[in-house]
Amino acid sequence: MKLIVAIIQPERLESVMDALDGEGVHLRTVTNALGVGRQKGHTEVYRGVREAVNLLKKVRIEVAVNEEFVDKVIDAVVKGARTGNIGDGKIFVLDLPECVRIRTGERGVDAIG
Amino acid sequence: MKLIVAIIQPERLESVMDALDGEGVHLRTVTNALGVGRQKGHTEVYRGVREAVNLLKKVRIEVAVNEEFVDKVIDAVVKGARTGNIGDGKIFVLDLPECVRIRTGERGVDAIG
Amino acid sequence: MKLIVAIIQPERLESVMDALDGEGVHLRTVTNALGVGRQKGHTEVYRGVREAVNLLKKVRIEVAVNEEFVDKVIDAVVKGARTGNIGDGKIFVLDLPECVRIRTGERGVDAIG
Amino acid sequence: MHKSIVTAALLLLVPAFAAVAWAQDASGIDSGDTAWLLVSTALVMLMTPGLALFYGGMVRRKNVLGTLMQSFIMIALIGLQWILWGYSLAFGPDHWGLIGGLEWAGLVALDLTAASDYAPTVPHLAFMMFQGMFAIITPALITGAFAERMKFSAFLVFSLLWATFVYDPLAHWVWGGGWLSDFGAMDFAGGLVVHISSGLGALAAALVIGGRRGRGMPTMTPHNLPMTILGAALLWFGWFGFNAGSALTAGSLAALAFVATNTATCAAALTWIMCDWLFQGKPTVLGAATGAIAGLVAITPAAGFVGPLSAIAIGIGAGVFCYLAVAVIKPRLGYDDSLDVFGVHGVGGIWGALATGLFASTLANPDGTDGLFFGNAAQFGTQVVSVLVAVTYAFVVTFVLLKIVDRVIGLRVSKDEEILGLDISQHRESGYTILD
Amino acid sequence: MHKSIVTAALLLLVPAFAAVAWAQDASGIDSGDTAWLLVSTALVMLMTPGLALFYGGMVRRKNVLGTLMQSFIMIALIGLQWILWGYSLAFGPDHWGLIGGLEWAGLVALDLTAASDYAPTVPHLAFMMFQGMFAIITPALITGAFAERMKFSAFLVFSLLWATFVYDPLAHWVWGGGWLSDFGAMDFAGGLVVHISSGLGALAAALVIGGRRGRGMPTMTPHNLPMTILGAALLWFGWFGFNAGSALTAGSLAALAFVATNTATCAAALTWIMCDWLFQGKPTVLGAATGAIAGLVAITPAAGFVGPLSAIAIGIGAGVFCYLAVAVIKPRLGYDDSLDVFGVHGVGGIWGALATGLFASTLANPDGTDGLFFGNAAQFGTQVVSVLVAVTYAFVVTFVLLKIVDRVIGLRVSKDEEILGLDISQHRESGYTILD
Amino acid sequence: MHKSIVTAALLLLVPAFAAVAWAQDASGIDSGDTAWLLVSTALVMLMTPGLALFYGGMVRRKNVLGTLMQSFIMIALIGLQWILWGYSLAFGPDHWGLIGGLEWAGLVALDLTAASDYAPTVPHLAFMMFQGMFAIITPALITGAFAERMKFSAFLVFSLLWATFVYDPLAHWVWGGGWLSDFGAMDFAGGLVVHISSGLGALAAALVIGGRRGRGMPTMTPHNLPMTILGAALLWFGWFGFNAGSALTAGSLAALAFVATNTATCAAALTWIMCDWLFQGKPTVLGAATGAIAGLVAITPAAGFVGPLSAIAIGIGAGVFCYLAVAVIKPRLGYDDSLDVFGVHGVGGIWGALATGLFASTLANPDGTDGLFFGNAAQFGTQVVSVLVAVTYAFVVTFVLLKIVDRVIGLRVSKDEEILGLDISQHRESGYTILD
Ligand SMILES: Nc1ncnc2c1ncn2[C@@H]1O[C@H](COP(=O)(O)OP(=O)(O)O)[C@@H](O)[C@H]1O
Ligand SMILES: Nc1ncnc2c1ncn2[C@@H]1O[C@H](COP(=O)(O)OP(=O)(O)O)[C@@H](O)[C@H]1O
Ligand SMILES: Nc1ncnc2c1ncn2[C@@H]1O[C@H](COP(=O)(O)OP(=O)(O)O)[C@@H](O)[C@H]1O
Repeated sequence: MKLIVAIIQPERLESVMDALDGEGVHLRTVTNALGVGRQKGHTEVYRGVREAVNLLKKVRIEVAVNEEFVDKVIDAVVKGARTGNIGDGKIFVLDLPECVRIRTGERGVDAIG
Repeated sequence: MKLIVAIIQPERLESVMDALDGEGVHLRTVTNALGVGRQKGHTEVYRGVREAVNLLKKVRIEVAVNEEFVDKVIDAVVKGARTGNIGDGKIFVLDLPECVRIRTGERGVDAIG
Repeated sequence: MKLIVAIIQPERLESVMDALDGEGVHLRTVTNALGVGRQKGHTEVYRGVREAVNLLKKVRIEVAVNEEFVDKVIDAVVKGARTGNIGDGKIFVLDLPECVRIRTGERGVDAIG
Repeated sequence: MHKSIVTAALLLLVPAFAAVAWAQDASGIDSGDTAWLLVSTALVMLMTPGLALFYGGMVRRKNVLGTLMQSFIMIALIGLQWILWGYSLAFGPDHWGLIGGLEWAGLVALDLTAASDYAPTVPHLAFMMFQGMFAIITPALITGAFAERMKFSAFLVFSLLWATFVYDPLAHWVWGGGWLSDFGAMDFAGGLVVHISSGLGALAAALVIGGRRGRGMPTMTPHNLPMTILGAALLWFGWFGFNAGSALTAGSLAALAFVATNTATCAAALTWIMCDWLFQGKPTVLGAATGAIAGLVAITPAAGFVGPLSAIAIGIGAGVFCYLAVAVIKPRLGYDDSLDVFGVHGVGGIWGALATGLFASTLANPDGTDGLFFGNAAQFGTQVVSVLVAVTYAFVVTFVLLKIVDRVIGLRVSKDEEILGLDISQHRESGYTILD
Repeated sequence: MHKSIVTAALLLLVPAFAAVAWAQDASGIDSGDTAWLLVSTALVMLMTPGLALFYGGMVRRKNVLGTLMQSFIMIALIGLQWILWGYSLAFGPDHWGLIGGLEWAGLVALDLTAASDYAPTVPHLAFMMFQGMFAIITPALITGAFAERMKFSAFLVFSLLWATFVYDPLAHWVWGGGWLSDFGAMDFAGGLVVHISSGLGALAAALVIGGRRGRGMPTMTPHNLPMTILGAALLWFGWFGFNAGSALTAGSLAALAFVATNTATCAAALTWIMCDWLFQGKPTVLGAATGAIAGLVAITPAAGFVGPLSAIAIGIGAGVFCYLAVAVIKPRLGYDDSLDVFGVHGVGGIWGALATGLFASTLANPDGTDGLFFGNAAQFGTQVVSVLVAVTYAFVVTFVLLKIVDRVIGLRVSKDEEILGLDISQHRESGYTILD
Repeated sequence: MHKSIVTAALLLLVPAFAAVAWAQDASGIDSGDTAWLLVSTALVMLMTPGLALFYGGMVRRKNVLGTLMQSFIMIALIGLQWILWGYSLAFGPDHWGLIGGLEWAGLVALDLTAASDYAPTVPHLAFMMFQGMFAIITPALITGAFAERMKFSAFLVFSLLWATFVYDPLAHWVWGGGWLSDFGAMDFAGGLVVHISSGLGALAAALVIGGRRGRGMPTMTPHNLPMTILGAALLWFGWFGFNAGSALTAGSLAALAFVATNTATCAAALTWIMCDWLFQGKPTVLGAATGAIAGLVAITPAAGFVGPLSAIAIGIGAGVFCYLAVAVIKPRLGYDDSLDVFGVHGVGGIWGALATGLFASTLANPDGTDGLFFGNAAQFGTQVVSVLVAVTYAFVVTFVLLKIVDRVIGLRVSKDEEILGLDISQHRESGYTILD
């Protein structure tokens, strides 16, 4: 099993979710995040004091899946999130040795879906 | 060492924290999250426009522990979070090769607790 | 590749970011978090009812890097975040088998930087 | 529209207009008094949204809209009830000292060419509307008792019944020429009518509906105290209209009530944070706001009858008594009057009504009466009796009304709805977005 | 400062002061009426920030400041425009029934020693300022139509032009002695001048500027509904000044307008949530607030001409018609009038102006006129024509102005700026911090 | 209560009531003027919570309650101080032109049967309360200078001392019959008394207490600018009471002051965003709000003495001078006047007081005086001297008071408390919950 973590642009969340659903991957967890990357930030001004803001708003998606879904998820995220502009984001794939469904106590492959 | 990530219902946080304390696991990190799962969402209405809301409020708990605590943590989370209803959540267990306590610079097993 | 997750005090974020930049590590993702650790919490009072608050505000930083940067990142985070007081935080290092840059579709070592 | 409907509507409307007609040169109407009463009416209207925010900030995020709504919609609901029958019940022609008749229902038969007997220097409509705003905020006050768990439909029905069967009669007894005013009860701006009635109604409500799930957990922390402070500020601001507007004229009496109001409020806010400091080690901001409201409540019945130093005494009393009720007694008794309506409005209203019987002075207001401290023990007795009457009436009738509504509709949302929150379960909306 | 500049400034200022001089004992100025008009002016001023919050809560987080700003800055921009030339165009000496002359530009030539003909019992300056607040809020209302996507520079230019070429002439026609008032159009406080003009302007704007990117996505959810409720409450509060202040005196007419205003608003808010309940299964809080605004809009032209029961009828109509426009018709037609300015102010204003021709009664206001239901069908005809004139004029001129501004400056922010949000792209600020 | 306490209290209260007694038919009291002054008092009261929000939005999340509290609690603290001794010191019987005596302490010896000499057409109590609201907001203004780092206990003590030793004497000199009024200083609504005193006090405070930790970091970004905009709007709204209320009558003078106030504010807000645009590339929303406050400050001393076009000039000056002070000079000098009290109120107040000596005209207000531009250079000289006096007195006495309080109690929270934030460290509360 893998835990796939994707950092994407907030306004792409919809299309990434749709793309995941399209691949039959319906479960995920989403959090707000701030990212520093190659994308340059912007300057804010408060009463004449300039402030460089590098931490840009991002959305972080976690999807735990069985191995056979890994590429589907990666492709779906790329499809949904890519605009071709800097800042599109990253996908990180982690090994997931164990998974538990709290409701039933199921473990592993049975629990993930 | 393992890093255990649990996604639970927000109103179960208290009892999960109590259950963890009961197992002698006192350290953890908590974040707000939104989850899409088997639990069906709800519809919101703004000036007559319906909106299906699938992203439901969840809480995400991270606990890093030594191997011997892994099952205790899983059991505690399950005990604290289970209501038997869909939406109770998931536990993900990740391998944790290294851990550092910033204050002391300790590493590994010494650092985790 | 490794995914390094650091939990630090919010007011140390600036100096950690500076320290990372100093090591040539410019990419990262930041989220708000709440931590329970050895640091004792505080009591809040609402209309005479006391409430023990153990969940303290923390900031969570994720940095994905190639192996050769792991120690640099750990050192930079320690340098930037350490005050010597309880509550300084933890660093968790996870294996990262795969990484994808959404914009280009690059994978692995090429994608991470 | 169908013609028949139009005709029917027309027939309905005609008498209203006949009644509303006036002479522009209506002798006796004073532009300064009218300006003051209209402004005061607007100020009192603003108190209800102020209350919405005061309460809304104290609940959990998932109930913020439901809580705001319970106050906001009262303006609409009781605003109509007042026009249609409430004003008539409260201020219409007296029947046996107990209730106003329905003669003025819909304002149809009102003689509005000039002022009313209630306020001879302002248009009758202005007096009617001013009183209407009092009728609106009183049931809204109660909502703090059953915050975060009441079914919206049941709430609407209950509020309509409560306004009709608790507020309107009490207002009639005290202000509409009913038996309590004959009896000599003093209530300048609503200690009995507004605060005791809502405070005791709230106690009944807290007992009938029962506590919130998971009470005592950290997540019961106020989700947005700046919102509560803003609400308290709007309440304080609007209360000048409430109390000083109750002079019904723009002169020295209004000025006296204004000063007494502000002064008691200041004293109560300071007293509360001193209690906080003493008992909890730190002065709290919520305490300052709560103390201010307690002071405003307590001075309400007395505002036009007492001088500034008495106002300080009343404010200190409000701070101490309400603090004890909220922070010491309630946690021991364990009922869940969620936002302390009884502790603040009930206790503060009782203290204020009694204090009026202590501190009232004809030196302050020659048209008033002296209280106990100024040699007239009888007035204190009158106040004690009036308080007992209001306490009993409000508690008992509210209790009965709630039991009836519970039978017929059910007062409380389901367990799942309570966990989900009122915003989504009752209104299908969220107060705030989470993702940016 | 250089001496020459000072001298120049001096020369400029002298005539203004000559004009401003008055006799303190100016006969005819009534302190009560003046108090009421000054308060009303302050109340109407507060409506614009109220509107800012009402709108600001409904947009996405990244556009909150940009949206607040579009209302807030109108106070400054049109506040000056009004002094410099707007008041003169609207209320200055009439030319051919079409427009006021520039004779009163900068208020330089105003005879301020006493009151004006418009309001003989209050200082001319007070009347001028009261009207100024109307001129300010009207273009601010339009901003809801192009929320979240308009370039700030273009917005400023457009608003200045709109105030000058749409608002000022319309105000002149209806209130400044122009042809529509001769024609007999009744508009107590701004159905034609304020709501139809802004509502139709908004429709034109929504059509010209086009829809927001990604409309229909969950992220279009209002980011902070408590802010919207607060805004609605401030609007309601301020509207008492808007409508009852339009009596220009503190007497029975003001009281009538006050009562009509509140009553219609209550009825409309309740009607809206009943529609919600019927069509969507739950009464929404945003619906209650929106309904209230719809009621306030619809009663505006009628407030001083109708009695309380007619006000209820007008309020119910406002609830139904605006609900249909916003929740049923708009989604079908598909234009992006983002915050429903046309649906609420356009439709509500049209209904109100027509309803004035139905429900107006000399029984309610002997100085007014009867409407259709009181035997005077002609007045309804007059209202229909007036509505058609205002609708056409506002729509066409707004359309043309927008096309011009689009050519010259460009109305819309770039795609990247829209994604980034107005706060950062137009103002280099963020509404809220994210990290604590 | 013990009988002895009651008796003691009674004895204390009697004289107060004797004093408060009045004749209801008090000749000379005008209902319109009274209505206006009472409303103005309420409006000025609302300014302090407005200020709380204005400041509260600009600080970091962890200090929001502490910041709101510093304004909110001033209403309570100075509200009592004013009744007990402040009003007497400021407006009581003059002693040597320097201070009012304690003869009116507790309002005990006040002859309230009628109006005061200060305002012969309104109840004395109304005048007292109106002035009280000025006394309340002035020390609240200072709190912006030491935001996010002052110990609450020290803050309370300092504010009480400051009100007594800085505000009350200055108010006496300028308005209470003291030497500055004899000298001819013109200050319509508080340029010297309110803004210079608080602005210079703020400068002293910023210097004495020192800068915040970690200043300049992104986390110093305003945490909630919509809150700040709301605060600015309430300040603007309330300021109509502040300035136009200072006419003390509801007539042409109030109207003039109202118009001047609004007009200068509009001009200053626009000027500020133009400076923003010029220097930073974008007009900011915080800039519009700040500019508006600067304009309100600057017009305050002049409001009743100048015409609309002069008000525009004063507003433009306020925009430019305050912008330079805040955005250009402060960053270079490097002191941490956190929320720019000196830059806005100090600089704006100085400019306004001087501008009064430039633009005042008997053509605008025949009871006023001419300024330099109207041929009376002497008045400008008088203003310069008055400004110097107020600047020096406020700065020096504030400095000394702070040094004393620092010795005795300590002004500043500890480093850990500052990191933790005022909300938790000073009040044991959090402004917002984080988990839903
Ligand atoms: N090595 C990394 N570690 C952690 N987060 C990263 C890393 N690289 C990218 N990110 C996240 O992805 C976001 C987008 O990256 P960025 O470099 O701006 O765009 P792109 O990937 O298109 O070059 C960043 O803002 C950050 O949140
Ligand atoms: N495969 C997964 N990947 C990421 N998050 C998941 C996954 N499965 C479940 N979750 C998280 O757990 C929550 C609960 O899951 P859900 O399917 O609703 O309930 P249950 O596990 O009881 O069937 C989801 O809302 C989501 O946040
Ligand atoms: N084992 C752990 N699992 C998850 N989070 C942890 C763990 N240990 C520490 N943390 C995070 O690090 C923060 C700091 O830890 P704490 O014990 O307070 O300080 P220190 O590491 O200096 O002893 C905690 O608040 C928590 O967020």
